[in-house]
Amino acid sequence: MRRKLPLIIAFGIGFAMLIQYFIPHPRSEAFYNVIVQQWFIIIFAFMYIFALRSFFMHHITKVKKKKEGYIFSAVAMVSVLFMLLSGLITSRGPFFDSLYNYMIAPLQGTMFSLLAFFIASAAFRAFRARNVQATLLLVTATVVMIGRVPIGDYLWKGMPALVEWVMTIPSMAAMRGIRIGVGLGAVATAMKIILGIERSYMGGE
Amino acid sequence: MGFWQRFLKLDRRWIFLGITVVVIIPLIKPIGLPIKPTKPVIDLFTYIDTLGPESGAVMVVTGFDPSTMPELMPMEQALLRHCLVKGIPVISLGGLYPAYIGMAKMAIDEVTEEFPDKKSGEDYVFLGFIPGVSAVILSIGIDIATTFGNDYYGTPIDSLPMMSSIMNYSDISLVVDVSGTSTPEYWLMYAQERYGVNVGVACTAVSAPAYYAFLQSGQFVGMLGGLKGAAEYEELMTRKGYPTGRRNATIGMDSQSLAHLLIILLIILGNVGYFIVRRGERKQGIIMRKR
Amino acid sequence: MIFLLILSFSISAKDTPDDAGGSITINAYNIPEGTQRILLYRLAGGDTIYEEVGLISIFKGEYDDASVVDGMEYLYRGKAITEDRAYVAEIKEYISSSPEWFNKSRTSVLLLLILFWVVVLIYIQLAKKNPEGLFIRRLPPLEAMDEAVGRATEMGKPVLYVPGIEYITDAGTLASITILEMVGKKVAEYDTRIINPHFDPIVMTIAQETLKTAFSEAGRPDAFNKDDVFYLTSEQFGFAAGVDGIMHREKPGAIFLQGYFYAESLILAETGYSIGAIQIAGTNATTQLPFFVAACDYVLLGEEMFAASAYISREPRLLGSIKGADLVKSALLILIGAGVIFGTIAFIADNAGNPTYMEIFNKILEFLARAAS
Amino acid sequence: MSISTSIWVWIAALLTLMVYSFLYKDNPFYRLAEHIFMGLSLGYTLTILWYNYIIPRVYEPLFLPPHQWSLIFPILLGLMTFGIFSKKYNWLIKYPLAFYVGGYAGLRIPLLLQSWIIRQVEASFLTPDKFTSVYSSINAILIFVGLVTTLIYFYFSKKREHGFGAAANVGIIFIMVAFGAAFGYTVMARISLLIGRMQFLIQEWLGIM
Repeated sequence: MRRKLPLIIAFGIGFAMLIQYFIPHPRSEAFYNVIVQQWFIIIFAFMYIFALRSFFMHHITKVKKKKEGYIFSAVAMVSVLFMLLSGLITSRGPFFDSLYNYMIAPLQGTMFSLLAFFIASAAFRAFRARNVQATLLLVTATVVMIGRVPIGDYLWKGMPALVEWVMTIPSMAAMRGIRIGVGLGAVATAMKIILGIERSYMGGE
Repeated sequence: MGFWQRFLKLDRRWIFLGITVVVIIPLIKPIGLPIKPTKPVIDLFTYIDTLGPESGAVMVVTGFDPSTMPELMPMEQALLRHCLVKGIPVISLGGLYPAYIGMAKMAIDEVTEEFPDKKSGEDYVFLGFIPGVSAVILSIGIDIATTFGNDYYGTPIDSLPMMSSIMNYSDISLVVDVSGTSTPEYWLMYAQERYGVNVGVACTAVSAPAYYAFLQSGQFVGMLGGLKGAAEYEELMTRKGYPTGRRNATIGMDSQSLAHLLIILLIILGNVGYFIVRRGERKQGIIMRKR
Repeated sequence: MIFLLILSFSISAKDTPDDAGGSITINAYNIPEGTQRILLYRLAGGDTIYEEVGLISIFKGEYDDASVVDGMEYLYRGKAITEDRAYVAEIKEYISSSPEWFNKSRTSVLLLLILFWVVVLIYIQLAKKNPEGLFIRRLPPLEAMDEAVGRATEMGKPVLYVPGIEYITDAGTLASITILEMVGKKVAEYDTRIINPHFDPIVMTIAQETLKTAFSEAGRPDAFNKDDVFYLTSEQFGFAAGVDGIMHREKPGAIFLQGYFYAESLILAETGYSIGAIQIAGTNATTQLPFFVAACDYVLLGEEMFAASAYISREPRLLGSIKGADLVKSALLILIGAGVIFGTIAFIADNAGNPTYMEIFNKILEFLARAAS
Repeated sequence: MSISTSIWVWIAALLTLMVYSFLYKDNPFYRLAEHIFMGLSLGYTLTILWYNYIIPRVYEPLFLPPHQWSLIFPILLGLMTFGIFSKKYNWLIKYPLAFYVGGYAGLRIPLLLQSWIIRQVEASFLTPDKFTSVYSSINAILIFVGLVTTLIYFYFSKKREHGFGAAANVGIIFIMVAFGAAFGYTVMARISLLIGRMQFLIQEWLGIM
């Protein structure tokens, strides 16, 4: 019985949320709001206790055992408390905003900007005409790159139009096909959860 | 042959150095390469250009944070300048998520500095953030005043002269979502399909391919894609003699052009080297193992 | 004498369809030339004076009166005001609003849902009867899993498994959990270490349970080290920075990037390449597929991830659901194909002056499009 | 040449350089920036969780009048997650997981069907307006062929022989063109991120331009 009950819950709540979509009645709206805005969020919030536990356990063991690089674990833990306390004490006041604008935002922006370097090195390394598929990848990418910058217009007046065509016709058709496929796969997975066929999310046994 | 083999094994840090140099030089000494606007940008520009003080408001929605600011801030400012110079009543919505309000404020403050005669509440209205995402989009369709209550500065909306003739989407002729995320699809689903309001999108270059489908099916009135879209809009504004501020997007375009050329050059040289090395190996009978 | 039928300004009222009640939709027809505003008045049953309700939009000629009470009866009067005079229109019978129990505009979604459900269930039953009959095409990335973990073991290096940065509610993350279970079993057999950093606490908790079961099923429950499945942070680039650091310090021989990724996909894949690891990626994030295809050795494209569990376990019910999804794909292909043929016939007929087919065709399109609102 | 005097700008600039040092090789400066970033972002997430979720959705409705006692049930379900701490009761966590994952599965199915499948199929219908000119007709047919062959490429349960195999090979051509196009199209976005950071360093920090 212990194994069956969670599956019945998954089927019950899953089916209810499924048919709710088709019922505009206020009671169905109310049911949706209660579940999404209360039940889901409370479970989500509880799970963060595990995030904290794993985060601190992971770094505390590193510090306690003086493992290589334990100072950085200490820095990570201090940073969490520093940000959290400054957020709670000043209830997200100007100091908290400065921490975000002048520490998190630049770190975020800089990590993101690493992609400018990595996209260049990936292009240099991966775009080799090994076979037909790789050649197609390489030729299309290069054509689109040339068409995207003003210099492309000098090589050939029709370059931007060609890029438009590549983006709106063949590329859009394939992306649409891939999206339909992914959509079907995602629906099949969701169905398997509700039917209890897909159970690995409950630890697999 | 030795050169090409070493070239194919080029340490990627040389590429990183190349990219850095190519991006920094134009920033210090702009080159000013010409720009040719494309159809999605012209469509959006022309649509706004046909509007006027009487033809319903334009709502500019901020949907980006510091990480996508370089591409999207120039777009939002160009759109705001276009509306203010044409006298089109513009509503700047501070975004559907809390993270965007800072960007919205920066955009409107910098642009309104260039238009000292334009007053908040008469020529433009700045609405702050309220939670609810799709619920917000839906309730704008019913009544803006009851949805937001006050504008960003705390003044009640129904006391703002501009808003007396603007109640909901039926009085808005265009919503432009300047977004680095998938919110434009919400505006299509909840605003355009539910209330029939025209929607334009200004997005990062990476989300533009996905929105071509909506552009092609006519759901979007027009689209600005990436920094090139912003530079094209700035170009169209200059051609019409409208003010364009520092034209950040155009300056960025010089760095973009050089960076793209460098990458294209690397790809071409990479393939030249690949063929030379492979022909050499085939002569000596060594098969290049595919790693 | 040509009788000039002047279509007079009129309005109609109806209970707003497919809604939660409390709303009546008013439509205005033949709006006179030069109308500046159309005022709408409402008379509640039993009252005597009309009260002003709002302005009917001139652009769309429609207004949703959302301030009505279900079951109450109302009369409406519209007044279109032009430069010189006002036109008045009224509705005769009383109208009241009520919530609906079924949203008719979403029938097409319901039909596709029922088709999908029935087909998948049928094939699952069929699969149980003769499991051998079900074929699944080769998926190179899954076959390379063995080679990847083997190579890592040879070099005495750990295996790194990154499950993407979406919540457990995303289909890609769920598929990643099933792939993690398979990789876990391989790692247990080869007695190698697996490092599993996480973005979301729920996915992390599930991964710990999944790997524990995988290790015990492979007969080595003691080899599983719970500390190797840990939480990093819930910020996209903080997570990428952390994983990049792990890559450089732990130097994994094989890296799995399976799940829903955003822009940080290439940061992980390029750093993974720079330390010389075999990389097997898989994502349902269509925008990130180009970067994985360019930077990784093997890639599961979109829905190929969902077929992974069926491919390895060969479990009849999973094979059945894959076959079911394929069949729905064929149904969609036939639908699109029929749509093309019927569309062209309607187009030719329309040109030849017989618009009936074209009307039916537009009705079908409208039926599909309505589901979106 | 007015170098910035704001301590905050200096902190941001130093953090930026520490992350960029990773491009040369992994080093203690990058590692420091990495761990600061992970810590701060977790602290930020927890603050948002506290102010946007726990206070408005749990604490206030429960402890402030009018008390919404019905919140006890989701909280009980949430408490069951603590079962994981004990060996004997670790199966308890299956209930909140089943509720959360099952609920979202049901919620996502119709949305997936609508926006990922029906909307895409509906847009692929060849409406007459697509046949206005020879150019648009060829394009309409190309889109149709691309869509059909891509779907065929993703068929799992059919051997790729003769006709079917040929269609799949055409499909992979469309797919590779789509990937190449998306890759090329995105280069600009990534470069502009670097331009943004360089502008910050050159203009705001060093004040050169």
